Amino acid sequence: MAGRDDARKLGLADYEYDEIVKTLGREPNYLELGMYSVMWSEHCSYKNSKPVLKRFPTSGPRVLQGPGENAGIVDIGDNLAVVMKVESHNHPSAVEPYQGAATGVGGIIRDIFTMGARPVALLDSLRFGSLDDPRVKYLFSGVVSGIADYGNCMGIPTVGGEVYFDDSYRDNPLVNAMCVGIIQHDRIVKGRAAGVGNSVMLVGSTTGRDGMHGASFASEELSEDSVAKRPSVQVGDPFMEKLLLEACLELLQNKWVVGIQDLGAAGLTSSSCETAARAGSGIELDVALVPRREENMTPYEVMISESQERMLVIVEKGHEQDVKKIFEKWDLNAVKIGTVTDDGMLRVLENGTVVAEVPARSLADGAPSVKRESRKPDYMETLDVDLSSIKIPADLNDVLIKLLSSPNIASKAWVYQQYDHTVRTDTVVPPGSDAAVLRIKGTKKGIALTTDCNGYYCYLDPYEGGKQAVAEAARNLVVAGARPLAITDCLNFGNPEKPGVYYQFEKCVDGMAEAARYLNTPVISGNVSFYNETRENAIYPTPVVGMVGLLEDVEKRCTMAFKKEGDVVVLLGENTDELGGSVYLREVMGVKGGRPPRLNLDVEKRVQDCCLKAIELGLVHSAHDVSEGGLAVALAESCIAGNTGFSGEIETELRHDAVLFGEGQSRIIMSLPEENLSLIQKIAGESNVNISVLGFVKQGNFKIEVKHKGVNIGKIDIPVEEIAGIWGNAIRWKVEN
Amino acid sequence: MKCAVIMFPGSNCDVDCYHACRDVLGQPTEYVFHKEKFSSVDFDLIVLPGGFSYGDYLRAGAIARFSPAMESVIKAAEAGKLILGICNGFQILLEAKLLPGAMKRNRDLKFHCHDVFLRVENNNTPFTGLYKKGEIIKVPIAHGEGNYFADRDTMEKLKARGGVVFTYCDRDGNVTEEANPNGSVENIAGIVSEQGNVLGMMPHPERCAEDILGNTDGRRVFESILQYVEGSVAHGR
Amino acid sequence: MIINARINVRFKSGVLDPQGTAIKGALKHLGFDGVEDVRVGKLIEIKLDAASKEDAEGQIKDMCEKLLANPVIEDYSFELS
Amino acid sequence: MIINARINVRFKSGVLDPQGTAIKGALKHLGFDGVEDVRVGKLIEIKLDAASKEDAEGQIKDMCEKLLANPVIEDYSFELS
Ligand SMILES: Nc1ncnc2c1ncn2[C@@H]1O[C@H](COP(=O)(O)OP(=O)(O)O)[C@@H](O)[C@H]1O
Ligand SMILES: [Mg+2]
Repeated sequence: MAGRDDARKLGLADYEYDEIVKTLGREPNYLELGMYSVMWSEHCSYKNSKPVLKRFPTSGPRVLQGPGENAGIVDIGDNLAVVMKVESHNHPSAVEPYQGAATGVGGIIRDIFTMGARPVALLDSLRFGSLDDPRVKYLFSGVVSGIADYGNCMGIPTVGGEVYFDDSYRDNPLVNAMCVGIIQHDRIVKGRAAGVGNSVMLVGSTTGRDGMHGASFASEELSEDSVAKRPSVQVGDPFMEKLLLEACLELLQNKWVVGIQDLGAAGLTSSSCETAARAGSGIELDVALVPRREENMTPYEVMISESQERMLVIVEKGHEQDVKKIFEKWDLNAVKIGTVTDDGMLRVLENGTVVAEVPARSLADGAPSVKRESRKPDYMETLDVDLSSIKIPADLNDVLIKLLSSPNIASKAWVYQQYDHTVRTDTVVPPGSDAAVLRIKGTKKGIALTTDCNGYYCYLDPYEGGKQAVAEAARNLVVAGARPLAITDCLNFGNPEKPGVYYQFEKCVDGMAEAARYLNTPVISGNVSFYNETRENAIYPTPVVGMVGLLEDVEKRCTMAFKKEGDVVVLLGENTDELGGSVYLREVMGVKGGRPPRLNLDVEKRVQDCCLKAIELGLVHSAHDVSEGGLAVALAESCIAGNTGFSGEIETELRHDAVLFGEGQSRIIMSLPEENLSLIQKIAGESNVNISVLGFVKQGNFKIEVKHKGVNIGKIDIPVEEIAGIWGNAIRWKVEN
Repeated sequence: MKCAVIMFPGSNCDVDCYHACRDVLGQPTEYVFHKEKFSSVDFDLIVLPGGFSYGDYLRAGAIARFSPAMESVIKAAEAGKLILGICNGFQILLEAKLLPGAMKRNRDLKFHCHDVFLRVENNNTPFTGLYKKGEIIKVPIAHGEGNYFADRDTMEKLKARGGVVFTYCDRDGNVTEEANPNGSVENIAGIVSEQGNVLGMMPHPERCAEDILGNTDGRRVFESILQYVEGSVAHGR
Repeated sequence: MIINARINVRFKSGVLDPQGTAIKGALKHLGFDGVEDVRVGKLIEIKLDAASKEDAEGQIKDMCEKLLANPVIEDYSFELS
Repeated sequence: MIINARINVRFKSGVLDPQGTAIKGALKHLGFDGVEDVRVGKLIEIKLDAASKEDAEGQIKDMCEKLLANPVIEDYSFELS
C-alpha cells in the first residue's frame, strides 16, 4: 500500500490523498496512486481552472461538439463540419525544442483524427525570449524545425500562426499547436467505451519508457532539475503517425467501431479511464498484452508511459480481426488488451492478476477542484505612464524602420517557409496575410484560420487583453472575407497558486468570454497550461485564441496586399491617442507600461460587419486590420505585400505618433476602386462606422503626411523596396548572426 | 489517358496528383497501393507523388524503391510508359536508378516551401511539349532534400543528351547561385531519362494547376503529357 | 598538431529510434531475417588543430556537450587519432 | 550466434556535405577556432543473428550495398563484434 509520503512525492496534496482513500474505501497501492497522480495533475484534470472555464460561452446553433471531447466541432453547412483544437507543449520544448515541438504537433493531430476527421491544417502560436540570446536562437530554430518536420511529413499544411519575442518567455517558451480537420456530420466518432463485452484494442506504436510523467512535468514550474527529468521528453515518429492516421480513418468508416481515443498525456491510464467515464462503463485490461519495445516494464510504467503514436480503439465484440486486417495493411500493430465492463471500474491486470482497481470516473473527473485565491498583482498599480513627457521623434522614417525590423512586427517568412503550407492544394490564401484561407474541394466554401494573442496587453490589463485577443482573431478572419464561427483556446499562464497569476487568469477569461459572446464565437475546445514560470519570472499571461471562420463563397476571399495603382485607401474605424502597450512605446521609446488600447465591443462588431459586407459585395481589393505597430505599419505591410507604394494624408487633432504608431483598436484599412467609394461610405454610414480616406495606392514610395489644421506636423516618406528588405529579412538576420 | 498514382507509405501528395489527373485534367485515374503490382499495359501515365515515403528515413526514397509497386514501375519504364516523379517521387526514381544522380539535404539544412522560378531547358519531352524552350515559369517547391548531385561524368552525359529539363533561375531567367534554393548541381530542378519517358522534378506542378491557387504554370506539365499520349495513340505508337 | 576525432552520437537506450525501426523493417523485407535490432546514430568526424591530445579531448567533449549531442535524449562517445 | 555490426556511412570525398559545413560554421561561431573540417555521416548499429562471423560479414556487406549506402554519393565501412 502507498501512503501520504508516496502521494506527496508524486505531487498529490494531502487532501487529494484523503479523497482517494475515501473513494476507494482503502489505501491505494502504488500503481493506483501513480495513476491518480497523473490524472489529477493540473494538465489532465484542470482542477485549478475548471470553475473559471465555465464562464466561456460554449454553445450556439452551429456547435456540434463543445468542450469535453478530444476536439470541438462546428457546423459549416453542406453536411460538413470543422473539428479543431489547440494544445500546448511548452515544457517539453524548453528542454528539447525539436522533439518537444514535434511531439506537440503529433499530439494535436491525433486529437483531430480521433474524432474521425481528416486533418487539413495546422497552426502554431509561439513565444520566445529575445533573439539576441544564443539559447533563445537555439530554442527558436529547434522548435520551428520540429514543427516543420512533423507537420511536413504528415502532409498537413501549416498555414498560420504567430511568433512573439519577449524576455518574459526567455526560460519558458510557449509552443502551442492547433489542428483543424474537416468531417461529415454522420462520420463523427466519440471517445467512448460503451457496450459491455466490447473489445478494447491498442493500435499503433509500441510502448516504451519514454515520456513517463509528462503530464506532471507540464504541471510544475521549470527548474534546473527539469533537465534531469529527461524521460519526460519523447521522440516523435511522424511516419508512424501518418500510417496511424490513414489506418484510423479507414477503420472509422465502419459502424462496428464504438469509440476511439488517442493516448496523450498520462497514456493508457487517461485514455482508458476517460473513455470509460464518458460512456459510464468500466474497462478491464491486462498490461501483459501491451506490445512493448523495452524489457522488464512494470505495470506502473506501462500504464503511465507517454509513448507517442498510439490509439485506443473500442470495437464491437467479434470485430477484432477486422481491426487487425486494416492495421496490417498499414504495417501497424493492433492488439486486444481488454474489454468493456459495466461496473464503472478501471481494472488493470498483469497476466490475469488484478494489480489496480479504481473507479474510472473518479480517476477521470474526480480531482477535487481548487478555488485559488485571486488578487490584483501589485505591478498593475504602477503601470501609468505620463505621455506628455514623451517627446515625439522628429525622424519618423527612422521610427518606421525600427518598427518594421522588430522581430515582433517583421515578416515571419523565415518561419512559415520551413512549413509545407501548400500541400493538399487547398491553401488559397497562404501564410503572410491576416488569416489563411483554405478551399473545401467539392463545395464553393472556404474556411479562414488564425491564432492571436497579445500577451503584453494581457499583462498590462488582463481583462482588456483577453477581450482584445478574441476581437483581433475575429478581425483577422473578417478581413479575409470570412464570418467568424468558433474559438479554440490555449490559456498559458504562470503558477496558479500565486494570487496575482490567478487574477490574470480569471480576468483574461472574463475578457475573452465577453468578447466571444458579443461576437458570437463560442469556445468549443481548448487547453490550459499553468506553471509557465521559472524561479525569477512568470510569462506574460498569454491566452492564445485560435479561430475559424467561414466563407460561403471562397472566390470572395480577400488579402491584405494593395493590388492596383490608383485604388483609394480608406480607414474603417477611428484613430485614437492611445500609445500604451504599443510596440512603438516599448521597443522604440523604451517605455514599458501604460494601458493597452481600449476595446469597445459594440464599435468592433460594427466595424467588422461593415468590412465583411464590403468584401462580400466585392467592393474592395484589399483589407487589413491595424494591429502591432499601428496604422503606419499596417499601411506599409499592405504596400510590401502588394509590391506597390502609397501616398496619403491624415488630418488630426491627436498626437501624430499615436495616430501613426498607436495601436487603437477596431480599425481596418481597405483599398478599392475609386468608383466604389461612395457606396462604401454609404454602407459605413448605415452601420454607423467611421470611414475616412487615407490616400491612394501609388507606385514608388510609402508616403504619408500627418497634418493639423492643414499644417504638416509629421511625415514618412521612404521607398517601399527599402522597407520591404528590412521587414522581410529582420528575423533571418537575427537568427543567422 | 489512364493515370496511376502510386501510394507509398508516407506519400502525402498522392491526393494532389490524383486531383490534378482526374479533376483538373479530367482523365481516368487510379491509386495503386505500394504492395500491389500492376501490368504496364494498364496505364499510360504513372505518377510517383511527393511526401515522405517511409518517413524519408535513411535516405529519401531509399526504402520505397523496394516496394512491389516499384517493380512494376520499373517494368513500365522499360516498356516506355510515362513516369512522372514529383519531389519524393523524384527521389525514389533516383534511388531506383531510373534516373542518374542522388539527392542530399538542402544546402542550408532547412525545408523550403515557396515559389521558385524555373527555366524550361528542354521542351522536347513528353512532359514539356507545351512550354517554350527557355520559358520561365513559377512553380512552388516544398522539400528538405532537393540538393541534386551527380558527379562530373554523369553531368556531362546528362547535359549532352538534353537530360536537364528544368533549372532554378531568377525571375528574369538567369540561372544564378542566389536563385538556387537548395544547392543542386548547376541549379538542376528536373531531369529526364535517356529514353525520355521518365521525368523527375523537385518542384510541384500539381500545386499550381488551377486558377484558384493563383498560378497555373504547372498545368501544362499535365497537359503536355495528355497531348503526347493522345498523339501517340493517334499515330498508333 | 592536427587531431582527427571520430564522434558517435546515439539515442539513449529506451528512446524510440524511428529510423532504426524503419530500416529494420526494410531489411527484413529484403530477406535479412536475422536482423534483431537496428539503431541509427550520427558519425561526426572533425579535423581539429589543437595544442595537444589532451587539449583536443577537452575541446571535443565541450563541442559534444554544447552542440553535437543533446544530453536530454542522446549519448556520445569519441575516439581521437 | 549474435553479431553486433557497427556500420559507418560517409559521403564520398568530393561530395559536399551540407551538414558538416553547417556544423563547422556553428562550432567556429562557438569559439572553436581550431576546427578545420567537419564531416557528418551515419552510424548504423545492427544486431544480427547469423550462422558465423563470415556469414554476418557477407550479409552486412550485402545490406550496405543494397540499402544502407547509396554508392552514388556514399562509402561505407563496418566492424563486427
Ligand atoms: N509561427 C507561425 N507559423 C505559421 N505562420 C505564421 C507564424 N507566425 C506568423 N505567421 C504568419 O505570418 C503572418 C503575420 O502574422 P501576424 O503578424 O501574427 O499577423 P496578425 O498581426 O495579422 O495577427 C500571418 O499570415 C501568420 O499566419
Ligand atoms: Mg492582422
